[in-house]
Amino acid sequence: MPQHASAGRGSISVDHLPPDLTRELYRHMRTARDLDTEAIALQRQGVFPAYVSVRGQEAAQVGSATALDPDRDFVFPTYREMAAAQAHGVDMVDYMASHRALWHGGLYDVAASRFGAVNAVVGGPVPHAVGWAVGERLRGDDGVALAYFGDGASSEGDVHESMNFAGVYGAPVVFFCQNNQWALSVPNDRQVAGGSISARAQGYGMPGVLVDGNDAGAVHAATAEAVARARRGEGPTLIEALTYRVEPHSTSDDPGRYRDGAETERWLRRDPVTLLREAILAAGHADENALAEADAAALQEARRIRDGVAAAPEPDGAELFTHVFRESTDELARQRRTWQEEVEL
Amino acid sequence: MTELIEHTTGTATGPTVELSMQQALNRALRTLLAEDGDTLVLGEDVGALGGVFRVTDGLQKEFGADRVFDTPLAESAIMGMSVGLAMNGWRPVPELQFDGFAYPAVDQIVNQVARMNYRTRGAVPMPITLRLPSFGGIQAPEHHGESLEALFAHTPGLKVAVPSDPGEAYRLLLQSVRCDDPVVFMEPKARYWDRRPVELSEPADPIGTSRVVRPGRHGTLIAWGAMVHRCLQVAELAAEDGVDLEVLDLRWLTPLDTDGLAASVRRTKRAVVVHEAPLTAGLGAEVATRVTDACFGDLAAPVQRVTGFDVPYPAGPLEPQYLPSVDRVLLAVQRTLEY
Amino acid sequence: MSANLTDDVAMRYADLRPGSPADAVPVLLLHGFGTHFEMNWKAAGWVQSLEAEGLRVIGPDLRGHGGSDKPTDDAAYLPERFTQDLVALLDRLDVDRVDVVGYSMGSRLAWDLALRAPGRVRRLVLGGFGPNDAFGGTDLNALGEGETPFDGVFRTVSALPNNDAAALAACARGQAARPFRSEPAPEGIPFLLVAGAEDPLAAGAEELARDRGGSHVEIPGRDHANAVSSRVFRQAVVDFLVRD
Amino acid sequence: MAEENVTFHLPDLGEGLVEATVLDWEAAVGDDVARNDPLVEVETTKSAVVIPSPHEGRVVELHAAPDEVVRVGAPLVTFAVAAPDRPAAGIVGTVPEEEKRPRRRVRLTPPGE
Repeated sequence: MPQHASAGRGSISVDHLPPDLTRELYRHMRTARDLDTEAIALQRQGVFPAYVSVRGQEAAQVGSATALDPDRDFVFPTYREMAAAQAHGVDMVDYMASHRALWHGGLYDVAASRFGAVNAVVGGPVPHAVGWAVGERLRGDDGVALAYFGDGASSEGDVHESMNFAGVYGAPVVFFCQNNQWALSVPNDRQVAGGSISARAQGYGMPGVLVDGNDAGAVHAATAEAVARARRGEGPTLIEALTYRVEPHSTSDDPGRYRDGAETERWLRRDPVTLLREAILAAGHADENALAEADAAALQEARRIRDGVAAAPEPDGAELFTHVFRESTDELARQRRTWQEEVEL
Repeated sequence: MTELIEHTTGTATGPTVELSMQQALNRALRTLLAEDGDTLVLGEDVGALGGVFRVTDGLQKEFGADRVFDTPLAESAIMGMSVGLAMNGWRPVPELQFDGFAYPAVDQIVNQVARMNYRTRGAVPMPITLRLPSFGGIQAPEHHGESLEALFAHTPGLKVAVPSDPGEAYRLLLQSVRCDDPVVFMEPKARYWDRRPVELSEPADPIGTSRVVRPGRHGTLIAWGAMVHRCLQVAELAAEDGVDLEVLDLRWLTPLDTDGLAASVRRTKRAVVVHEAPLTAGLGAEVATRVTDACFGDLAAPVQRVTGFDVPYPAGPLEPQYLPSVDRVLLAVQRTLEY
Repeated sequence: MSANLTDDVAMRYADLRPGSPADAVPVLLLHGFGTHFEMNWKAAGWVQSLEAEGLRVIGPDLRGHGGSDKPTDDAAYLPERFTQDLVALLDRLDVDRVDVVGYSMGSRLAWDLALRAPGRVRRLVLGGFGPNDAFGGTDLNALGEGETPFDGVFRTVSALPNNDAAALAACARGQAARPFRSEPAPEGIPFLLVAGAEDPLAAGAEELARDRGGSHVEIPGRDHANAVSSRVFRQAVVDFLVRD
Repeated sequence: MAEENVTFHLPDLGEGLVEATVLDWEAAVGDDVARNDPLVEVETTKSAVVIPSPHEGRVVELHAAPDEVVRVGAPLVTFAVAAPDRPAAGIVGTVPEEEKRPRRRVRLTPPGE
């Protein structure tokens, strides 16, 4: 059973998984890790006003996202799901646009990507997943909704209400909690009563699964099982992936004020990318050369995305007035003229 | 550029020290926690972290984790718990971390906090001050730059205060927390780092009074929060054209200082209301109506409003084109001069 | 500030007076080919170093460069056109004498200024410069396509923002039309040659200094691109200018 | 006045440049430098520049040796500076710049009276 404190369990195994799956997991996780590093640098250089790192949570995100069918299922992310977006096939230049503050939700096509807009309201999108899933059932389709949220969000009313609704309706939802143990400056023991989020599942009439969030294979397997259950019409599942937020909450946070570095150091040694790399070698799914090639490809992809988002044009002032309504109003047109005369000047 | 004239009508003189607004608020909370053992400070990250804007920095260390404590991340429960604490004799000062995150707590604020005294015929007062970092101007992510004053000012049973500089922040927060009615205390986060000499004096004006920040003859700019500074800039530029504008800081959005507004506009004959929130049903409409009712005969032109547009609050790069600019306010003033 | 001086070419220049006494001899800084005052001198720490000595700095963007007009006919870039600009600028600022510090092409123009208007130049510093033909073997009608040192310089500078490749090409041809000759040399004007040890474009600088009675300083480990910002270069020039 | 360490990262040198080579340090560990004193000479593919000191304080550590290539955004030098309560931005957003004199384009004509 995974422990809050890093048990120092230095290795994982992927012997039981197909080689092309583990290689795909590694490719996405490696790309997300490099893109995360580039993004922090972009913030340092003033290209991003701020950035929220996913470092350390790549296995929880890629492991779960790859268990979905991108053509039938739908993901409801928060604002810290870059690695999941990468694995789900979202256009990453348009995804990172939200971190460059070009458009709040990002510039990717949410409907076509089947990946919700970047959402900064904690717990906000979770009830959306329940609605979408009930909508699938009403139409007789078999898509599954996966809602990401964190240990902090697990305290929000929206999340409790959603899990109860999903239990009542037997909706095909996977509630995926990335418990990275820190909600900004508040640790689990001051956030999560009872010490476990997955244990609450029984109260909402669904199975609860606690999984080692840094073991990409284990996360994938647990999510695949939950998705299959939902697709068979057997209702929702709550998965708690125990991992750790190694970077500060955001690039302008100062963790020195609220947590000790030793804990972070221990979790840095359980790096999910390293764990998977070693497991792939051990299982013979790939050799050093193949992984070196994967590393090079990932770095190149991360840099392509970095340069794409850094060079993307800033929004034009006229876009203030686009998409407010689908059927616009005279009043908005009048205000757009005021903007043109008085602001564009 | 001439020095901006700041009139503080406080009489009691306290020590003068240079502080930023965040520090002035921190000082006020220290004063309040020290003078009344029933006062509590609670919210997300207000303890060890000292608040995301450091307004509660050092309070937990000085007054202990029983009186200054973090809550789990749930806005509705924070306000609901504050109702219960108040019902049990405490004086809670909850913080909701950002304006845009207050919505889940609006049910508790409107249906419980604002009406409890009324529902219980005075038996159960709600001496709660909700501190809410508000408004835009720091190119923050979505939901971190909203202006909710019209919603709270429209709620019977609530008082709404908005400081525009460190001295005001110190006095208004003292006044709000000591008041036995619930106050929504909206802090203009764009001004958190504005440093200037602060007279740590006791509040002298009753709740609901505005203040003239810059006297003038040709028109009155009416604003609150960060827009007071913007209007001082406008007045500075107008002076170069020989136009002498008065700047009036409302301070209280409810109760509104109708007499103060009328006294100013009767003299200057023209009025422009400036706020960050969108135009339609913004608080500017209420202020304009009050001025028109009180000064119809004296007005040389209809009251103008310069506000955000009726669009969702934009991402950082577009913020300067959304917020009232110096030129847009000058154009409104010119409309009143040419009318 | 900019001024229409000669044949209506507007020239932008900086005039930085850190409260230096009115009669102090200002320093005229002449930048190299394809660059401008801001990049060649200000970003390389020169304004800081000269102002620290209380010296007034006059820094023009030479025609064809930076914020100045950029005609595209070769004749506009003959050396005498530049020196007319500089004399007109000194007249406009009613400065009668300057110490001139040039770099690369700026040094050649500083030399010409000293020759054409000896009364207006007190001391002369030629940086990154030597008597040999800087264009040696370059095809002036296919600039940047060959492999000569100057082709390399042309490729780098024409890629810089707000540079005009056509104007720079015309400038190169205008300069090449008057190959540098070390005879005659400016009379009675002390001068200093300074160059990076690995700067091919400054080959022969030491001999030129010796033959013409000037002094020479070599900057170890530096080439044509990174000699101008070196502390050794700046210190050598300050010492040369402030010694009475 | 308390002291605090501030690390200065290689700033964005414009034109999409991503790295630079350190040519020469113009300040050594232990030196007290004033703001804008010449600090370090670096060379990019475009030109060589001298980066002025962004802070007044004592040089505590140099993070790159001459001839070393440094990426933009990487640490360059750490200063010990007097610790005024510098406004640290909050968790999000940026501390707004105090524009001395806001740009204006609109002129007013005073009323006739």
